[in-house]
Amino acid sequence: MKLVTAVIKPHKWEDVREALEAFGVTGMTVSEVSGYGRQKGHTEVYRGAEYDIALVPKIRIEIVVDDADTEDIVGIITKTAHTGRIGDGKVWVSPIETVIRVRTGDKDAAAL
Amino acid sequence: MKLVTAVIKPHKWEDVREALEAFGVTGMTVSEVSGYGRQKGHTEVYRGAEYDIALVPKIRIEIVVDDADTEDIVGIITKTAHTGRIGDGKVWVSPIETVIRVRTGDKDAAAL
Amino acid sequence: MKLVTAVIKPHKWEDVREALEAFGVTGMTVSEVSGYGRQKGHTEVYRGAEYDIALVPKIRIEIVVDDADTEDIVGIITKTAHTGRIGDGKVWVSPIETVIRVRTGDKDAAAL
Amino acid sequence: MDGYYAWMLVSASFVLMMTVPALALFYGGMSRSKSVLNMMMMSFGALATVVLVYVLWGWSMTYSAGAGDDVAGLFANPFTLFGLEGVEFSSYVFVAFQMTFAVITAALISGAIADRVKFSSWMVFVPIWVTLSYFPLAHMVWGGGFLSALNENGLSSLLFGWDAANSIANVLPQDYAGGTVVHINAGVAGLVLVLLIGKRLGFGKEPMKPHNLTLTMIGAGLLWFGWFGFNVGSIVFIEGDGGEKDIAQFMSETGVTWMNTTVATAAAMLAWLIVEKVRDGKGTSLGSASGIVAGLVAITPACGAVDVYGAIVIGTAAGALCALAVGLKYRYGYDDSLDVVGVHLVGGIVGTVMIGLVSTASAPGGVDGLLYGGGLKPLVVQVATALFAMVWAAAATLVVGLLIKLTLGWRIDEEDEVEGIDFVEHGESAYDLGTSGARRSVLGTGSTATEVSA
Amino acid sequence: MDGYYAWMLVSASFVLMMTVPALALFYGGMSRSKSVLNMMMMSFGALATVVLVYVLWGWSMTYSAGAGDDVAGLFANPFTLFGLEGVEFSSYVFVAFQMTFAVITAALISGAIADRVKFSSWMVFVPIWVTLSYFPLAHMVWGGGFLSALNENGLSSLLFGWDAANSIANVLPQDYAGGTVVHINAGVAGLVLVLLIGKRLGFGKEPMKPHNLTLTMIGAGLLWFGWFGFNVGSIVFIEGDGGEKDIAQFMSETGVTWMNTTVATAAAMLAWLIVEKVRDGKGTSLGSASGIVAGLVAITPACGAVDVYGAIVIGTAAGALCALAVGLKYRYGYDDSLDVVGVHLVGGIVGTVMIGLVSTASAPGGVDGLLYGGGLKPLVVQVATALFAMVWAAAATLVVGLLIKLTLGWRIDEEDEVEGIDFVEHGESAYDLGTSGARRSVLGTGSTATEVSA
Amino acid sequence: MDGYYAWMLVSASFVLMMTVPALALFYGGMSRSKSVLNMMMMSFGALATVVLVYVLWGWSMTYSAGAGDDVAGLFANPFTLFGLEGVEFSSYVFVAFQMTFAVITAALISGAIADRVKFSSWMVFVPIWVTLSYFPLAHMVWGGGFLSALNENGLSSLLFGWDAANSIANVLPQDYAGGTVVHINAGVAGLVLVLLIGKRLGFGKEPMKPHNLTLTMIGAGLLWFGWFGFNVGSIVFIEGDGGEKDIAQFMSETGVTWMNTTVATAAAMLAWLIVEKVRDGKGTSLGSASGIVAGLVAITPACGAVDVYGAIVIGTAAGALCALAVGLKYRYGYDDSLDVVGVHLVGGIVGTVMIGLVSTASAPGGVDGLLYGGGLKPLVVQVATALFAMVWAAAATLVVGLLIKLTLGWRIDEEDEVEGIDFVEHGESAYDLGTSGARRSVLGTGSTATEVSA
Ligand SMILES: Nc1ncnc2c1ncn2[C@@H]1O[C@H](COP(=O)(O)OP(=O)(O)O)[C@@H](O)[C@H]1O
Ligand SMILES: Nc1ncnc2c1ncn2[C@@H]1O[C@H](COP(=O)(O)OP(=O)(O)O)[C@@H](O)[C@H]1O
Ligand SMILES: Nc1ncnc2c1ncn2[C@@H]1O[C@H](COP(=O)(O)OP(=O)(O)O)[C@@H](O)[C@H]1O
Repeated sequence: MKLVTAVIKPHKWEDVREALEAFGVTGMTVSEVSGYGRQKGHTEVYRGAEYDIALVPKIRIEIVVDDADTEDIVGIITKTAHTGRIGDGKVWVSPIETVIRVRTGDKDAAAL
Repeated sequence: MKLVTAVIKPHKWEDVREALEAFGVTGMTVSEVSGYGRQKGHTEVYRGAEYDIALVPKIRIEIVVDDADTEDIVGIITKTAHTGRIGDGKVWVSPIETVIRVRTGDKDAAAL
Repeated sequence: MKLVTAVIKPHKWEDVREALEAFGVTGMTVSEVSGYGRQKGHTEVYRGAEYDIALVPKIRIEIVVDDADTEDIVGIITKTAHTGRIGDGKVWVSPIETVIRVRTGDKDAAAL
Repeated sequence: MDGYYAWMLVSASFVLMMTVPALALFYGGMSRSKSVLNMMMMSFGALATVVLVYVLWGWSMTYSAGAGDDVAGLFANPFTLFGLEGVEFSSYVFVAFQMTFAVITAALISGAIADRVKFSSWMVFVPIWVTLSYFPLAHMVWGGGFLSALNENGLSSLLFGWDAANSIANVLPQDYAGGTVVHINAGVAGLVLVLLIGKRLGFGKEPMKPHNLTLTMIGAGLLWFGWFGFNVGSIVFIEGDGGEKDIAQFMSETGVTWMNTTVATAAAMLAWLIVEKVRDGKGTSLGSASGIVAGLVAITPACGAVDVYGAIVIGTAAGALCALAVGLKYRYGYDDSLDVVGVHLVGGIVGTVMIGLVSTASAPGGVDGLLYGGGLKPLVVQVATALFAMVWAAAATLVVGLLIKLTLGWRIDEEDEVEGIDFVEHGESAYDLGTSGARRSVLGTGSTATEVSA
Repeated sequence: MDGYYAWMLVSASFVLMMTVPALALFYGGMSRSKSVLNMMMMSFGALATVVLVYVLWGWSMTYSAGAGDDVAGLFANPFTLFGLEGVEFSSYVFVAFQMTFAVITAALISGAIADRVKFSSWMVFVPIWVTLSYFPLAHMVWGGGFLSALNENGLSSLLFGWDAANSIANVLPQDYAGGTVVHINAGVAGLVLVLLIGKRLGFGKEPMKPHNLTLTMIGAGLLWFGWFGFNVGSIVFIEGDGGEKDIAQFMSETGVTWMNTTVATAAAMLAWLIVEKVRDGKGTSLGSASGIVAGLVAITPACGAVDVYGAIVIGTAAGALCALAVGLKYRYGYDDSLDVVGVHLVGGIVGTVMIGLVSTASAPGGVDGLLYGGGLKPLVVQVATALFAMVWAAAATLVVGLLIKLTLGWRIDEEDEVEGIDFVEHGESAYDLGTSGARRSVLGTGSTATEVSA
Repeated sequence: MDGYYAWMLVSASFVLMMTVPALALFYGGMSRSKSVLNMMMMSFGALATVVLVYVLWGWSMTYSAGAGDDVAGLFANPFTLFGLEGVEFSSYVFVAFQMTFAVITAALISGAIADRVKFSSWMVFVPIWVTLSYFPLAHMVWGGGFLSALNENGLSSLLFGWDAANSIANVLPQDYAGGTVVHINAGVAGLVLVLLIGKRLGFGKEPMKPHNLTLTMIGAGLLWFGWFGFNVGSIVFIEGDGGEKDIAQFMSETGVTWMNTTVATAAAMLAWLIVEKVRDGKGTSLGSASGIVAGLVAITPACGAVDVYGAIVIGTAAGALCALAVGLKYRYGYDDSLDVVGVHLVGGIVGTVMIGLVSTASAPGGVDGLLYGGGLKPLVVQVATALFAMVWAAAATLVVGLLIKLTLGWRIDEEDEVEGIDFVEHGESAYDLGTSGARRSVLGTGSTATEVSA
């Protein structure tokens, strides 16, 4: 089992979700995060003071996947979240030893 | 060392926390996330338009644990977060190479 | 490749970011989380009822790093986030198999 | 008297504003984020239904006290002035003003039963409840009915006899702006409903703390503001012919009621904060908002009957007693969710009863109370009035509450309650603060604030 | 009449408050969290610019109807009373009152074009638009111009001839407080601009739901409150000499307009909720807020012309029809973002036209409509007035809108629109709820609520 | 004059509303989410304490100017009318109105020392400060004391001699509604306290941006609304017998003050936005809210003394100068957290001094200023008055501020300040937006918005 973690631009989330759904991914866990990188944030101005906002809002997606599907899924995300502009984000893959479905107690492949 | 990550229903958080505390877990990190899976969200209605909310609020718990405790802790979470209804969530285990307590610099088991 | 995850006190975030920037880290992903540990939360009072807030706000930083830099980066975080008081947080390191930059498709070291 | 009339236009508008948005905000902020919209909707819904019911039969049931219209001093004929038929245009402003009182009384109840009640049941409850509980009590207290009648059949004359020579009761019951009709009435209704409907899931176990105290504080502020209409607009003229004497009365009595309203409320806020400081070590913002409402409630019946010192005493008592009373629900286990009982019932009783103590003949609308040498009778009349109102309200609410329990049912499903009533009953969620700047800057910004070069 | 005068001071203040903060909140809550500030700023900006323009030439263009000042009944000379030169101090309160109407009409338009318009273009649009569309229509309807003139050149006389003997039109067009000038005008302007400017990116695909309904509900409540100034302050005296008759008229007509305003609005709220309940299974809080505004809009022209039953009928019709109308933008694909067309244009037409049906001579300012035996003529006059107003507003808006499209341009960049207009146009973000308690307690608290030991 | 009286009831209510909730919102929105409740509580607390102090000795110290009661023209005897003893009921409305001015002046100060002050110290500071700084200045300016006395001992006569024949000063100092007493006073007090108390931890390094600008915008809107009571209610009658002349004065002067208030504020908002646009490239919503307050502040002393053009000039100057002034704290390193100095002190000085330039005898309460041919004297009197007020306020504040510094202490612990004052001082957190819909829909919803089939 692998854990695929993707950090993408928020407005790409819908596209990524649809593409993964089409591929057959039935579950994932998403959260709102802030990204720090080459893409810079904005400057806000309040009563004579400027604030540089270093962080940019991003969406993080975590998907536990079967070893066999890993490459495909990474490929789908990489393709769908792509805009070609700075800040498109990263995808990384890490090993998982086991995964359990709380409702049934199913393990690993059966738990997805 | 292992990292146990659990995605559970929000109203089970208190029960899980208590059960883990009883077992002797002294620390964890939790966050609010959104889940996408078999359990579907709601439909909201605003002035003649319907919105399907695909995501369901979940709580993610991350606990760094000693190898020896891993199975017990996974078991406790799986049991306590269980309601038997769709959307109870997942628990997964991944390897950790080292963990450090910032306050003291203690490493691994001593850092928990 | 490694994934360094750090859970620190919110008011240390700026210092950590600056120290990492100085070292040459160009990207990271941060999120707001709640910590449960030795450091206890507050008691809030509302109209004759007390509420114990078990959780304390923390910042989680995730950085994908080259194997070679891992120790340095962990060291920098541990040093900069240190206050010596309970609740300074944890840093843990886990293995990563691959990382991809969405914009370019670059892999691993090139993707950072 | 067009100046007085202009003030009544203002007052009616102020009191309508007290329900929507002020009370809706006060309650909405105290509820959980998954039920704030439902909470606010209960005020909005009460406004819509009571307005319609009031012009149809509410005014008639309260004030059509013509010959033979009055049923045992308890209520007037709903059909005499049905649809305001026969009411002079020049009286419409008074209909309007009284209408807004009925609205807010009904809306007040909703705080006791937050987060768990079918919206449709609430919408059916409200018009029946005002018909059985509010209109009769308003008639009894303000419409010349049983509780205020100065003839031989009034409560006072039953207790202390009657001055036949002057055709007037010996002792005058006092309720300037609605301690009984509004606050005791709503407070008792809240308590009865809570007992009928039961606790929220998790009451006493889960935290159910306010989700947005800024809303509650806006609400408290606007309630205070609107309350000037409520209290000061409640003046009744001695002559009533719009002549010099009425004008003089207007230009002095209203100043006193305005001032008493403010002074008592200030004292109540401080008293509540002091109770908290002593007991918990800190005064809270919810405490200051609650103290405001407690003070306003208690001075409502008394604002024309006391001087500034009396107002300070009543306010202080109300602030302190309500601060203690709101904790009782945990001890006795009734889930009066937003403290309608603790604030409105207790505050209403404090105000109504203390008139018997600190009322003074030197105030424009007062007689001497116990502490001013007026003896025990004023106190007894006030207590008797409060008790009668409590019994009436309890009985009426029980009837309507049971009716709905046995037909439509009150509670939403347990799962829906956990899920959140806003979604379930209204298909909405209050906030969608999104991926916008809301959170972008949360973690702090890159760097320092620098002055923009001018 | 200093009482009436005091009421006008209040009314002018109320109507100013309707734009800022009430309308700003109503609209702001409905927009997305990345554009709430810009939405609110459109109201704030309209207020600032229209105030200045109004004292300079707005009042003059509307009311300086001296000899030779009136241009074909369409507008008056902007320079006659420029800068209020020559206006009596004792008329300033009326200037103030009328000024606030111009302000809110301009601000209303902004809801149609939310999230996508350069702030600078809006700030240029507003003063030109009020000059070309609002001041002329206000002159035509209230300043003795074409639509209201009772002489032989007025619209009514053109349609139905003229009673030369009494020098008066046979049929009286009615618009008490601005169904045409304010609501139809703003609604049409909104529609024309939407068509000129185009849809938001993602309209009909992405969800664009309200980001903070509590703001919208505060806004709706404050709008209702302020609307008492709007409608009730719009009384015009028959005698006008401040004598007994005027006072009597003041003390009866205002009661009726207050009451009709409230009754119609209550009915509209219920009607909207019932449409939703029947169609979607649940009534929403946005529906109740919207129903309030729909009812207020529709009763605006009619509040002096109908009795309480007429008000209920108009309110019900407006609530139901607007509830249905707001869905049309999805069918026809025009992005009237916050439903200015669906609520103000539709509600304005409903109110203006239904006067022809349910107006009654028994109301203080009414003549008998069709259903009260007044025949078809009142209806025809109302329809004709509405149509004329729509054509004028459309033409004027088209001119100004195109002018700006061809010069400054209307839209912000596509990327900026995705990013959020608050950052891009104002350099700000509305919320920074931060790492404070906001989120700490989100996950629940450790343990149970316990009563503090007293 | 019951119409005027009704207006005073309204005005007093409006001004009370300016502090709670309006100012509390304006300031609360600008503070950080961890200190919004404390910020709001400072207004609530000021309201409660000043109300009580005012009825006890405040009114007496200001207005009991009977024989021998006046202490060197600086303040009146606190005991003469203690507890409103001996004050006519018909004067209560004026006590009420003046009371609300004292309340808001104290509350204004709190913005300068946000996020870092013990609530208990604030609650002790307020009643002493109003006693030493506010009541004396109010007496001097409005109670016939040193700054306004037209006899030989007044400031004006000291400067320019005295017209013994007519027993009147040659030059009239002007402050219609409180430029000196309220704004300069609060602004100076803010500055002195900031210097005494010190900066917030992280000032100039950490971002401390507004946490909820929608609150600030509601606050600004409600302040404008309430300010009509503040300025327009401040009319003083020439005759004062309630006769025809008074009525005529009421019905013209109030129109002028209403209009000037609005026009100046609109101009100030635009001026602030233009400064930002030119300097930073974009106008902000905080700028528009701030411009509103700057305009209101500056027109406060001047609203009866200028015509509409004068009002525009004063508003524009105030908007532009305050927009520049708020940046100074970064240059000079004093942490005037929410810009009390930059807006109230600067705006108050602008308004007070510019009266000497643009005041005109054609305005109801004005004399000709420098630009209207009135020479330098009016300007000199205004400047002298402003300076005297600044010195008095500085001295008084220093005394009280030091007293508290040496006894209770001002600051909360450093750690507590980082943690957040809401928790530490009040045991609460403002928001708990929770796991409700708040965040569920954040990430977008599954699919498109579809019209509900009708
Ligand atoms: N080393 C890293 N570890 C974790 N997350 C990273 C890392 N580098 C970048 N990111 C995430 O990826 C996002 C995009 O990175 P950025 O450098 O802005 O652009 P790009 O990926 O196009 O080069 C960042 O906002 C951050 O969330
Ligand atoms: N493959 C996955 N990877 C990561 N998280 C998942 C995955 N599948 C499900 N989840 C998480 O588990 C939650 C519950 O899954 P769901 O399919 O709704 O029900 P169940 O686990 O009972 O089958 C989801 O809301 C999501 O947060
Ligand atoms: N076993 C754990 N797994 C994951 N996170 C932990 C664990 N223990 C502690 N943490 C995180 O570290 C934070 C600090 O821990 P705490 O016990 O309060 O203090 P300290 O690290 O100084 O001993 C906690 O708030 C929590 O977020």
